[in-house]
Amino acid sequence: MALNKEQIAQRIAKELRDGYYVNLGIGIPTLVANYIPEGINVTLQSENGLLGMGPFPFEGDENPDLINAGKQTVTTIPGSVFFDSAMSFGMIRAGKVDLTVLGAMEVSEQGDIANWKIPGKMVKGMGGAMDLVAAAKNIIVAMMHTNPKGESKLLAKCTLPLTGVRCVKKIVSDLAVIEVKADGFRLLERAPGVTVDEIKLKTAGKLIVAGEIPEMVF
Amino acid sequence: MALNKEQIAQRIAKELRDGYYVNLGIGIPTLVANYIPEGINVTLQSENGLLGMGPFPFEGDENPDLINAGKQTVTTIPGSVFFDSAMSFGMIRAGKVDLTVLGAMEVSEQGDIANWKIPGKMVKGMGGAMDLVAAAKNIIVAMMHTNPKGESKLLAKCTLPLTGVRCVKKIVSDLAVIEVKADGFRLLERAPGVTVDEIKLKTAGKLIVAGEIPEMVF
Amino acid sequence: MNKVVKGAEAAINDINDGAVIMFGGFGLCGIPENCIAAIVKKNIKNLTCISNNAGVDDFGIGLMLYQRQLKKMIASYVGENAEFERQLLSGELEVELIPQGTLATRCMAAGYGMPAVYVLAGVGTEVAEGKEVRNFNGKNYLLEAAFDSDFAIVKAWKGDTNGNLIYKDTARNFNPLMAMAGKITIAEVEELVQPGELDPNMIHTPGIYVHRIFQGTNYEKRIENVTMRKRN
Amino acid sequence: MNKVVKGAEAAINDINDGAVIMFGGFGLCGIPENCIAAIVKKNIKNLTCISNNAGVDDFGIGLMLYQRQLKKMIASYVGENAEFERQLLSGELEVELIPQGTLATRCMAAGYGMPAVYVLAGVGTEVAEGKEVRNFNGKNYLLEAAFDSDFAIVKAWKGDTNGNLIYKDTARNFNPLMAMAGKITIAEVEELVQPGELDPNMIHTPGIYVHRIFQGTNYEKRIENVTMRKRN
Repeated sequence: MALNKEQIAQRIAKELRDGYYVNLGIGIPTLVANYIPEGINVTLQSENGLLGMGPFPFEGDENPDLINAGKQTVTTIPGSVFFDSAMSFGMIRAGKVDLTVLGAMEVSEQGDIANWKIPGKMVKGMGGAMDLVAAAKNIIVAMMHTNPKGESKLLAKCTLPLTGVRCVKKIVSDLAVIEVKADGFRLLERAPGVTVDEIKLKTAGKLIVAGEIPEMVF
Repeated sequence: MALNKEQIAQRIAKELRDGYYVNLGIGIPTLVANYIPEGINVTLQSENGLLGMGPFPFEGDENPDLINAGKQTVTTIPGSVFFDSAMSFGMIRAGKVDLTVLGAMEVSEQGDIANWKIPGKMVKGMGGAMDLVAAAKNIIVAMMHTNPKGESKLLAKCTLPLTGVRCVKKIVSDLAVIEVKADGFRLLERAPGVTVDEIKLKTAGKLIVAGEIPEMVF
Repeated sequence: MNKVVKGAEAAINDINDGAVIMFGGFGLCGIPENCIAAIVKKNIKNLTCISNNAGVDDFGIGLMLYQRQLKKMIASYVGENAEFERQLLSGELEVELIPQGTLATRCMAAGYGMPAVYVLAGVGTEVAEGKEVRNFNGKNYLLEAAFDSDFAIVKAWKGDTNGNLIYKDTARNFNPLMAMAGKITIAEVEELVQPGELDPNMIHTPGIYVHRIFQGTNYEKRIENVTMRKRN
Repeated sequence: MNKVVKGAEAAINDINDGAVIMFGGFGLCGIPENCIAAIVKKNIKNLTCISNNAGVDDFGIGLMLYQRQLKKMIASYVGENAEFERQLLSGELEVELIPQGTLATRCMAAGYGMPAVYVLAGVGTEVAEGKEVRNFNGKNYLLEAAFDSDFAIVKAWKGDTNGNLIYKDTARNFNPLMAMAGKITIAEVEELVQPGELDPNMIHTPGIYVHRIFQGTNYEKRIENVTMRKRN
């Protein structure tokens, strides 16, 4: 069975290490915050200028001056700190953020990522995505393996305008955990009940399957 | 009669305009703060990270965390602000400081200045002088017209290692007020009782004397 | 030298058609509501706006869009604005989309007197087209120019009559960077105080960068995405 | 992840001969007295120091000079130190003098992930020798590389156990810039508090830049030039 969004987030959360500073993108990545493992202390960075992002406020406690990069109301936690956007992207560019999790429309077998523009159709802008993918030490993409038409989003080469080149390290999709290696997509884990053949079928880029591929454990 | 140091500072203070942000170097320039004209409000910048520098503290009030760029104890005034050294030189580099007053060992008729090094003899370093002369909108040099041996310090070309090139706009010496123009040192004012001939004699670079040269008024 | 002006209308008095203006804020958070309203009222045209976002359809910079006051928009993300998309696709509005960190850093560069900066964002993408790519220590960087704007309009929480500013929470965002970057910087604040009332250690924007200041009124502080959790 | 260490000796435990170390402070103002004392006690050798000044003969970095622990000094002004001058003239000590603003900006560049910056200071002087000069908008700038240091050692007024730091008065100086620039950043503070005790709007160095922190002891805070005025 393919994972749902919550399960993708849950699987990604297993990649967190104690002491990590983490930037979570909009969508599935945001959900990762709900599954931080016991005993692991991570600090969330929001690129609009907050380190130590807390949960959403209780009703009535929302503060218009306190939002995340998705423009949602959030809260602080003890030890939070605010800063300006230049410092925020400065710490990202300097490699101080250990892990970035974000969504993608396409990922190539070289680790290129496209997630900001569909020519002639979508012109929202890249926001902070280009800065994040260019600079974060470790980038995990949370995505569906295929688009609604069933076409693979893991390609030999991206067809959409790129957000960044050779930057994605790992992909957690609804079907698989995949590492991006020099020679292609290396299959690490399968979603429970999903076969290697199905993953092969739905991966347009080069998929490397070496040895027994374990099922994900939750 | 040649001016004393206090009088040089007093003459320079007449160049201040209301609202100016001013950086005063060590020595005679520091004294300028004592002669700010009535009705003129200037804000002193100290490049170690203070805007709105107040006078020296009263005995017993000295604060080791609060010094100026000359490492002297100073005070704040209402409206002072502290910042780090990058921002301090950032505002200087961006031309936000209206006037810099500093001393010099030599000035050339092109406006070059040398004040940081005597090869083989003095190796103290340039501190913030190179940043200031390279970036301030307006630079006035406070200096003695000649060195202790009687040799002119206003030269056709500097002999010492430069601090900055083509940057000095005006010189107030013990003998004269001089503007640095494209074609040389232009004599603007004489110290009371000092003749144009004496200034000519003590200026090694090209001195331009056009029309009647008034005496300084205090 | 008095930096205090009476209000938004006086503050923007000399902003004319064709000006290049930076607006602080991230989404609707920390935007200079009073000055935006005054510019909308005065209906200044052919503006080039530098701002992370373009407001929403009926608030913030969106109000200027609706009145077709903008010639060009320089932003990183404009996804909340249907009128924006319409003007862009119809060719009425010129748009330059740039990475958010690059936007921030180009403001900072202007405030720090750095003519251009090397950044990582956009290498290998269409953002890099026509720009210098240079390798330092094995990594490729893009050279990005400092912004050159006529006016920067920012919103702070508190300010004093010297122009010193303090921002609150994530309403800080681009405000201190743009405050440093304008040839003329206008600050509207929720509370204007006398010099000495702000702790000199806790000021985000030194007054040397600020040319005009006033206490704004009637801040709406609209929230784009009110997101809450249930009390147990 | 516990950033709190017991004291200076623990904090500098893995600094070995030949390390490149940044030291915050301007003159003797805001220097990390505890860590300097520990490095002097441990007598680590062949150090490259990046610091605006080199202390005085019997305090600050001057103590390391006296013990000949330094191979190279990178500073902007070293005028208060006779032993420094002696070692320099005798060739025992390698010295690189750089403009103060360039020193600050090269630290900031490291903390902001910018590989190099264009600055005005030093164009046309011996500082420019061997460096790229480039014209932007009619002005010449020098390209200066970001610093690459193994350790940055800074002194703050208050800090919390997450590594968030607040500096006091002009003791801020180079400290926040160097705090951003070290591969490993060590902060000693006058008062170490729990997360939540510092106002999140008023923090100068976010903890993400700080790897080790401890509360220092017995700060001497020596003043170089006590200058006073008479009470009337």
